[in-house]
Amino acid sequence: MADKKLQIAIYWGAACGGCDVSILDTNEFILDVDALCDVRLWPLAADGKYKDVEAMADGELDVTIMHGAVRNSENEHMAKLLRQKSKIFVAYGSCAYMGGIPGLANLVPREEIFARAYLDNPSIEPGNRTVPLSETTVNGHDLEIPKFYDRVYKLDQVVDVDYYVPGCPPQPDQCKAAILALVGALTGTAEAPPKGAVVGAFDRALCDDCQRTKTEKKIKRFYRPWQIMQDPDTCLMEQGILCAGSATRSGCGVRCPNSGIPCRGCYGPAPNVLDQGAKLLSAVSSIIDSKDPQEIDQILEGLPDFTSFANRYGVPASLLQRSHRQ
Amino acid sequence: MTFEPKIVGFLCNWCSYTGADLAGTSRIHYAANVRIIRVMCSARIDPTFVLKALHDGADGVLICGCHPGDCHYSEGNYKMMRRYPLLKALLADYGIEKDRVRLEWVSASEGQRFADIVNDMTERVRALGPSSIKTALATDMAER
Amino acid sequence: MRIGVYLCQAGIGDVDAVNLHSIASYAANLPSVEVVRDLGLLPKVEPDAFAAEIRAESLDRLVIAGDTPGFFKPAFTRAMALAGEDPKEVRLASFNAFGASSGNGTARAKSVLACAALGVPFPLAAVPDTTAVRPGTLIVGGGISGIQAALEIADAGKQVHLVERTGTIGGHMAMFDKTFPTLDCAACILTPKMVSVGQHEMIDLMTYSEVAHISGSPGDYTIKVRKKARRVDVSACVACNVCADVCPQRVTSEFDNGIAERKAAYIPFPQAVPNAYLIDAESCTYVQSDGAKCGVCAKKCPKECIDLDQADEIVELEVGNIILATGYDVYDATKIERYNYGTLPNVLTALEFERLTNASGPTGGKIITKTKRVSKKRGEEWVFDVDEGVPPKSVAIIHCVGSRDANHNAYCSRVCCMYSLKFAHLVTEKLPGAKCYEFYIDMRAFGKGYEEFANRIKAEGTFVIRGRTAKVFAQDGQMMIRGEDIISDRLVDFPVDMVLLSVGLIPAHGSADLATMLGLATDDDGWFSELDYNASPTETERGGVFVAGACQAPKDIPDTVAQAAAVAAGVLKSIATGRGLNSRADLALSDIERRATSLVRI
Amino acid sequence: MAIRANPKLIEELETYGAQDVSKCYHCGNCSATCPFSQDPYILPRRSMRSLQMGLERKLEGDLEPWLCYYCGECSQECPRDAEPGETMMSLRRWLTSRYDFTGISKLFYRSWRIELAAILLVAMLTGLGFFLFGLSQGNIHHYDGVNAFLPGEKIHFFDWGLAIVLLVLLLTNCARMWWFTIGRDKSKRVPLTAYIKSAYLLPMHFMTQMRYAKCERKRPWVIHLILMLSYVTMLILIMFFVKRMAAGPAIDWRVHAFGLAATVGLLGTTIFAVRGRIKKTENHYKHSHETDWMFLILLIVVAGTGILQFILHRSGLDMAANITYVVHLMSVVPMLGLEVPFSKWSHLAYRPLAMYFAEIKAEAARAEARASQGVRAPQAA
Amino acid sequence: MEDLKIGVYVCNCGTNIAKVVDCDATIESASRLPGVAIARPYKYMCSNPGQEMIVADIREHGLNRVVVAACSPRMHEPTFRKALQQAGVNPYFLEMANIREQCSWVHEDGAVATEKAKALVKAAVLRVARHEPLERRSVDMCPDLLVIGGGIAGMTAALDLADAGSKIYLVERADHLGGNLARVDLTAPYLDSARDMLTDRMTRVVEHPNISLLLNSEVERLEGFVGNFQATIATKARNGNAADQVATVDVGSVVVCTGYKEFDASRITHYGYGKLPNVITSFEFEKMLREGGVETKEGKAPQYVAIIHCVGSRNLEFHAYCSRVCCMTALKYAHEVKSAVPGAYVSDIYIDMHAFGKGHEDFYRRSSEVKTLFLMYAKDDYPVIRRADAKDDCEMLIEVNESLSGETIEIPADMVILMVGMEARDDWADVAHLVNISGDKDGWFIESHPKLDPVATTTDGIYIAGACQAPKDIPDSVAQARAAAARILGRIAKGKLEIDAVFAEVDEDKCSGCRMCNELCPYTAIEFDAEKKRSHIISALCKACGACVAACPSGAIAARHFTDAQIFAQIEGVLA
Repeated sequence: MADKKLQIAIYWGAACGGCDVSILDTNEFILDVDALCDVRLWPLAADGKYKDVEAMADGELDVTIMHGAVRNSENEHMAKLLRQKSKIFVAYGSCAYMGGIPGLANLVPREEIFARAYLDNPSIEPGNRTVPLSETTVNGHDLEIPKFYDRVYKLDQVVDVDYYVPGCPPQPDQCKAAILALVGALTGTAEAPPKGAVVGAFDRALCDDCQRTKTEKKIKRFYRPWQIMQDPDTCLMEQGILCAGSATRSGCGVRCPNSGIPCRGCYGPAPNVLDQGAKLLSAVSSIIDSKDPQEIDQILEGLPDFTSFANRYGVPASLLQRSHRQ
Repeated sequence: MTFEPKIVGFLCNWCSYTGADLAGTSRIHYAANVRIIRVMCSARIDPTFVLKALHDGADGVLICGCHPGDCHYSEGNYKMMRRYPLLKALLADYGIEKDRVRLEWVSASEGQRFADIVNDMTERVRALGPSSIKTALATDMAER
Repeated sequence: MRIGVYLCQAGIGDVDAVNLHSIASYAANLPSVEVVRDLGLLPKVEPDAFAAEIRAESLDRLVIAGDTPGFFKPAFTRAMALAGEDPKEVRLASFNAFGASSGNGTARAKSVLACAALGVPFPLAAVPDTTAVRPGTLIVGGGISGIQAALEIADAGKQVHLVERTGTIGGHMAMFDKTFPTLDCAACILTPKMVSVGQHEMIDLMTYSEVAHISGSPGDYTIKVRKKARRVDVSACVACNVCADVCPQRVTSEFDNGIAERKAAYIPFPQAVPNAYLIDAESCTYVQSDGAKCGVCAKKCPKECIDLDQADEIVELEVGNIILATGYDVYDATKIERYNYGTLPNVLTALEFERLTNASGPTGGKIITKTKRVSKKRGEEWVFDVDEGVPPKSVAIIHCVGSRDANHNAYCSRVCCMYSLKFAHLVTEKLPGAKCYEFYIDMRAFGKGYEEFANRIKAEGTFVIRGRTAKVFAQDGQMMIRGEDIISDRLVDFPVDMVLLSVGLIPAHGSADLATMLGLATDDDGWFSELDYNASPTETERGGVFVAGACQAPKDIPDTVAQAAAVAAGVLKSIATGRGLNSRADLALSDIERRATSLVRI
Repeated sequence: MAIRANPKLIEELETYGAQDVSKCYHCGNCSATCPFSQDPYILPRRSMRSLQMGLERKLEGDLEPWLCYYCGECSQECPRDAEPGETMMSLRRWLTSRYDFTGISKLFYRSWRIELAAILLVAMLTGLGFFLFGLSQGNIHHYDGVNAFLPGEKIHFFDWGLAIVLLVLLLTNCARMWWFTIGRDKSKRVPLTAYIKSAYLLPMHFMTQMRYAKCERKRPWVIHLILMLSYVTMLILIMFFVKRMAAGPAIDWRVHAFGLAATVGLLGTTIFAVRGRIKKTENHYKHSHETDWMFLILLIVVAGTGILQFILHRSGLDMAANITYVVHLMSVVPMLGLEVPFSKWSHLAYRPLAMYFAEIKAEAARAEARASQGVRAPQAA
Repeated sequence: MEDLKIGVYVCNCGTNIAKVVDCDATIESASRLPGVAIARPYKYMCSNPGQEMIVADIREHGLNRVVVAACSPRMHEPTFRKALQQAGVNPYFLEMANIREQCSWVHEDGAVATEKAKALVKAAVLRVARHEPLERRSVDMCPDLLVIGGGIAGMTAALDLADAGSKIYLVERADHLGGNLARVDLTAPYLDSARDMLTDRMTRVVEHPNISLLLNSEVERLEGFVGNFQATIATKARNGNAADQVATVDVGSVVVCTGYKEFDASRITHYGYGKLPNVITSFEFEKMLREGGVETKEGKAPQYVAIIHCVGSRNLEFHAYCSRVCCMTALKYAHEVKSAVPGAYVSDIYIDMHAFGKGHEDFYRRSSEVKTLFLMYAKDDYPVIRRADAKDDCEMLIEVNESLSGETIEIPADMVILMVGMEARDDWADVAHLVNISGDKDGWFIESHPKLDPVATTTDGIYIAGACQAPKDIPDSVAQARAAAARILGRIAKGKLEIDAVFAEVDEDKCSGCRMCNELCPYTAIEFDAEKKRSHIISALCKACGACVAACPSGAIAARHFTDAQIFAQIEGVLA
């Protein structure tokens, strides 16, 4: 092993912070990481300033793990900056990988989000019409806050990404595996995964690991999980509960379906699938058990929010990426 | 100059593609805006194709299959029939005008019907104007 | 064993085909035959009286012989039971069931009787020898039946020669819009099959050709086919329509059943197979003027593939088996004066309506009434004009036109009820406000899904009236229809805008010639006779000659397809083994007697 | 309440000439073809149906058979050769026998032998009577017309006597017809006014047979009308002018012009009918019941001998005229005495009556409809 | 992979294309596309010189992909594929652009049509670049046959194939052959002897060296796929002590001829079947006919016999369908009653008289002529049978709302024959499951296509014949059985079973075993391997519709020749 510790940075974009927690959730392993690495930036764990990063030489960082999507100019700026400073740039977690939950906002225009957040929200003080502006003058001082973009981007729509670790958040085991793979590659002890690879996940869909019994599928009615008494041993889809497992990469350990919650697809599409939502749509609608258009419509009423379900973690990664409402 | 929409047509081999051929052999003239891609059955049409076409700059997508009950493969067209309403809902959620994507049943003897559908669709899409998807996505990337 | 032979006639078969006297004396000389009596035509057989005779003569087997003797069997069976004998020992010797109606009728009748007396089923005893079979097969007729049979055989890798009289294969089915009861589109089903036939390397497709002469024996037939001068090179033609564009001669289109026109240079319909044009000599100016006039199509043809001077050609084929799939024509509705077909413009036959409602037909599938057009050249005529024609507000459909009628054809045409219901569906579907009436006698919805279809049509709002329309007439310029609504117990007399005649089916013209060429029997109505109604519905008395589809009797598409495929079994079996059966017609009485005797132990 | 079917009735009707009714499969062609078919009288299929099922009582009460004139369109168009026209004819025969309370009619229709024997018997008796009277009182060599065998007033007495007997028989039969068709059905009340209002129909139909004229082909009507008018003319001449008819040798053209015309009419039409029945020229001539032949032959003989004795007398061949006259009467008496009340001839009364009754029933129905407002009278569709 | 060398050929089709589409411009644009080595026009590509041009170019320039822009591929795709093959290039390296039927013939404006033609050609070029070499394959076709059911249909199918040399396993549950037909005396409408017909067939079956007749036997299990089935057949032991015999045989095809069972007349209470002694079913009457015992239970000759049609058929309560044979059988009984009991009166109570076949109408007419009284009732308005009163000259009275007269009629009867309809056998679902086919709502087996293919099923290699598909009379059953035989013969004749090169495949490395696709295949070509937890497509059964491909949520199924990549390329092409 080389004497020099690996230089790493962990940073976040539009994120909830769960990904950071998932890294911490590796428990003692974090100590091994610490032993191996110098954590040069990790806002969650240590102080760090923009200028510190700016001061780094290009490629000074061995790895940057960035989670969170790109929602505003700060996210973009930092993504670009860290990319420049890093040898390997990892998109960590569903937001970075596909846009994630923040990406759902792509289905509505920015104006609507602002209106909802700052104007029409019931918790807003009556009469308060304050909307943040990226540039404003207060008491003669020009103030600037990051610019809120029209839409959310997944990380690789902004910068070049070397590897992806999916999950919302990535499972600690997978996190560990991904870090080990990177370390292996950097230290020359293991072969580097090809650029663009999804590490910390498997190639098959979730059903492969799901222990529920699967038979041939025909759906007469869709249910919300709370609408029926679930059979714990039968495929949720067969019970009429929309589950994205069949269209989602495995790697999460089937945690949701195991606890009676349908998969929502945070691990992203299976390899070679262009659009996770479209694929799920195709599969789910194909197995509807009816040949009558009216009955089909009636059955589909059981899926009132299909779009946001099927693209929950990946609107920016879908083919259409965002709403195109004029 | 009037706007000439680009429409991608996905046609099943047995009924609709044959119907389109019949329009040809019958010399029925219609708008040149639909470019046809042949698939064996409308059941082969993955919603991804439709999104891909829109993503790649299509102003509209036309899907044609055998009439219900007529499918060469017994029930393929029913699969399309089931996907369509959900696809329409998804497109609506993405803010795509509903006239941009259309499913029609065209039999092998309905050359005229095929031509009528193409003309009608062309007119409707023309009225909607060019699809902004491709340019919008390009703009998204260029200037944030 | 003591056998009594009783001759009874039901009067169904050809009574003069057999010499009953000679048969009676033959029967008397059969072993164990003790009593022979000729009971004559439609005898009244009293079981009690007969039981006495059976007892008196100590008979333990009865043979009832004659044309369709089954009509009398229950009386004899009862008599046997009353006499305390085994009722199973009543044997039938049905002359006409086993081909005793033509030629050597008497000898055949004797052999049938001999088998019955011996207690051996005739078909088991009357098995001809086998003979070597050539691998090729001739199929006459390129409708769905011929197409299906051709594909079945060719897909097995065997050579087929498909001879079709018109310029394209497809037959009647190609004219249809939808098919009952699933309402799937006929073209969607048929055109792929047609294309397969056209492209199949094992099918030698001869359209615009007719069988001119047949000679040879089972397994080794020599066929002369007249390839009528098409005047267009099929292999070169790219169906560009230039010839038709320039052709000055217009005639009515056979394919559109006269409701539209075509040129003398034409293609029957756009999806024709082969997809090539032809020149109709009858209407071609060049041909009719012996080359003095016109000829413009040949000059303009970009592929130069028109030879207006082409002559008919005779092609000789050698085949092992022949499949007749000549189909049907429809009954000439002008023969039924009270429906005024031909005088009232909007009285249409079924096939005309098929073309009218067909999406690829002259009106693009719009159901409209005819419009009067006056021109100097042709005077007044009624035509379908898409621009001016108006949709009918009411349509009446009359069943059994020319069928089930002693004055026309006594038989049921089997398909009309269902296609009429289909018409009703098309009318109500395409013209939502229009009223539709069906006048029927019995609603023969017998097939899979048919009854359900009939129920659906009623539910869709068609008025289904039991009672055949008596007449269609014009009153003050309005077409009227009169009939009895039997179930509602009243007469109906009301105006309609369109009347559809569900014309029955008749054997295709020229099928009688084929029957003569092959020495094949037809029934009284002209349909080809099968070997055995129940047991061998696709074979004939002639070895190596099969019948498929409607040429044997009216049939709907599923039954036709099944039968056409069934024919292929007979053909493929003989090709697979290289041996086929000789003609049963040629079996001698002594052969059958000998074989029957050897089978007695059964 | 269910009506009991009687599968045996159809066999009974066979003897009346309905041979083919079982073939009918009820396509309704005949009813719609029939020019007389009109709600509520749908001819002839309903009668065919009642007959097939043996609904005796219903058939008895039906007027339909009398509303049919046997133009034969129905039979011609019948797809099953069930001969609806002939069935209606047979039903008329059957009804005639039903109306007749004596049962003689039934005997005649069911056995031509009995009818023939009866005719011959009456003829012989007539002949014998005249012969006996003639032997005692007359002179065969001298033709004295009505007085040759009986005194004129006596023969008139005989005439009228016969006429009264006939009338009584015919009237009782008509009354039975009324009972079957109207009277028996207690559910329908027929107001007296209806009878009076429609009474004009009786003579009108009797004289003009205008209904027959509705048939598409007019010839049968013309023939029938000529026959009927000739017959009536002759009847009037005989009943009221018999003396002037018989007198001679001069020809009293005022009377004889009618007589000759009527004779030509009778002979012409009957010969036409015989020829027609032999050659089956008309639809209604295709099937001939024995009674049809007997009727025709009698009529021809009557007319033939009538004119013959006229010619013989005028030619001075008195003896021959006398013999012919006897033969004439030998045929006239059975014709009037047997045919009119018991056989085909009776339709001269039943047909106009049927039309009269039909109208009465329609009137009654209309009245009932008026009484119970809101319910509409039956109307043609 | 070798470099792409695409040849693009634009057909002028005389002037058919060239008149509207600017072929030179199309060529010019095509020649600039990636991978295009040659782009040429020709007057008639389909002509021999046209094809030879392609062959020569392939040989000379080493082309490895060809695009022909001409007429519809439905016309000439096979022609050009042959040309490629001739030149030694995989025939699937061809793509056609339809610039005639879908371009020059339907557009008038040359400029617009040319633009479209360019796009179509570009799509074809991009697509062909992603083509893969495909080979037709074949699997062995076992010539032997399993026939399930020894009725007339089963025997007919067996005999035809046995004559052609195949080994036949004819499995019959009962201890004798003949099925329902063995219970029939005479056949309608020619009143031929059913027994003679059966004796003929049975003798042939029993004596045929190629037919192995397994009576008292049932098929327990069927595994494999077309051409290669293994059937396990259990034969019941003759005597109680011996063990049942179980044998496994290899067969290439299966013909299911399990026939029908009769409707249970006691389900319709109006008829009093089972309560009134002289109300009998058609099959009970057949037995009387066979035994010469046409008499009432009291041993008297019935004077009045009534026949009621559509018992269990054509009604809402039981079966909506028509049983197809009962009308003719009823008419036959009318004749037979008159023969067995001269002087008897026969009433025939029907809904519609289905006398549709050859000779049927004539037979119906004859029944009328012998004075059968036909009474019509309306669907679902059942006649009601009751005991007659003592004063009546009959045993029973049937009340019918008679439609042809509009009257309610009472018909005398001493014997009533109920024309019981046909029903699917009770165990149809088991049989369907056994051979992997499906039944409709009434339990009749579903054919592959009612018109295209009424004998095959959606499971390749499994055929249906006779009344198990739907009620059928004898000639139609025989025809269908022979049709099945023909199809099998055709395949045997070729020895091998050719599999189209175009079919769908599951990439087992991607399949998660979610089983979304399993139910989608109408041809049951998708198998699920429970051990591996992977779905698998039997290519011999796949008809390449692509339904499963589109539906696979993890993109694990690929459609050969219609891959996502190929279609994506086409989309990009047409939108260029």
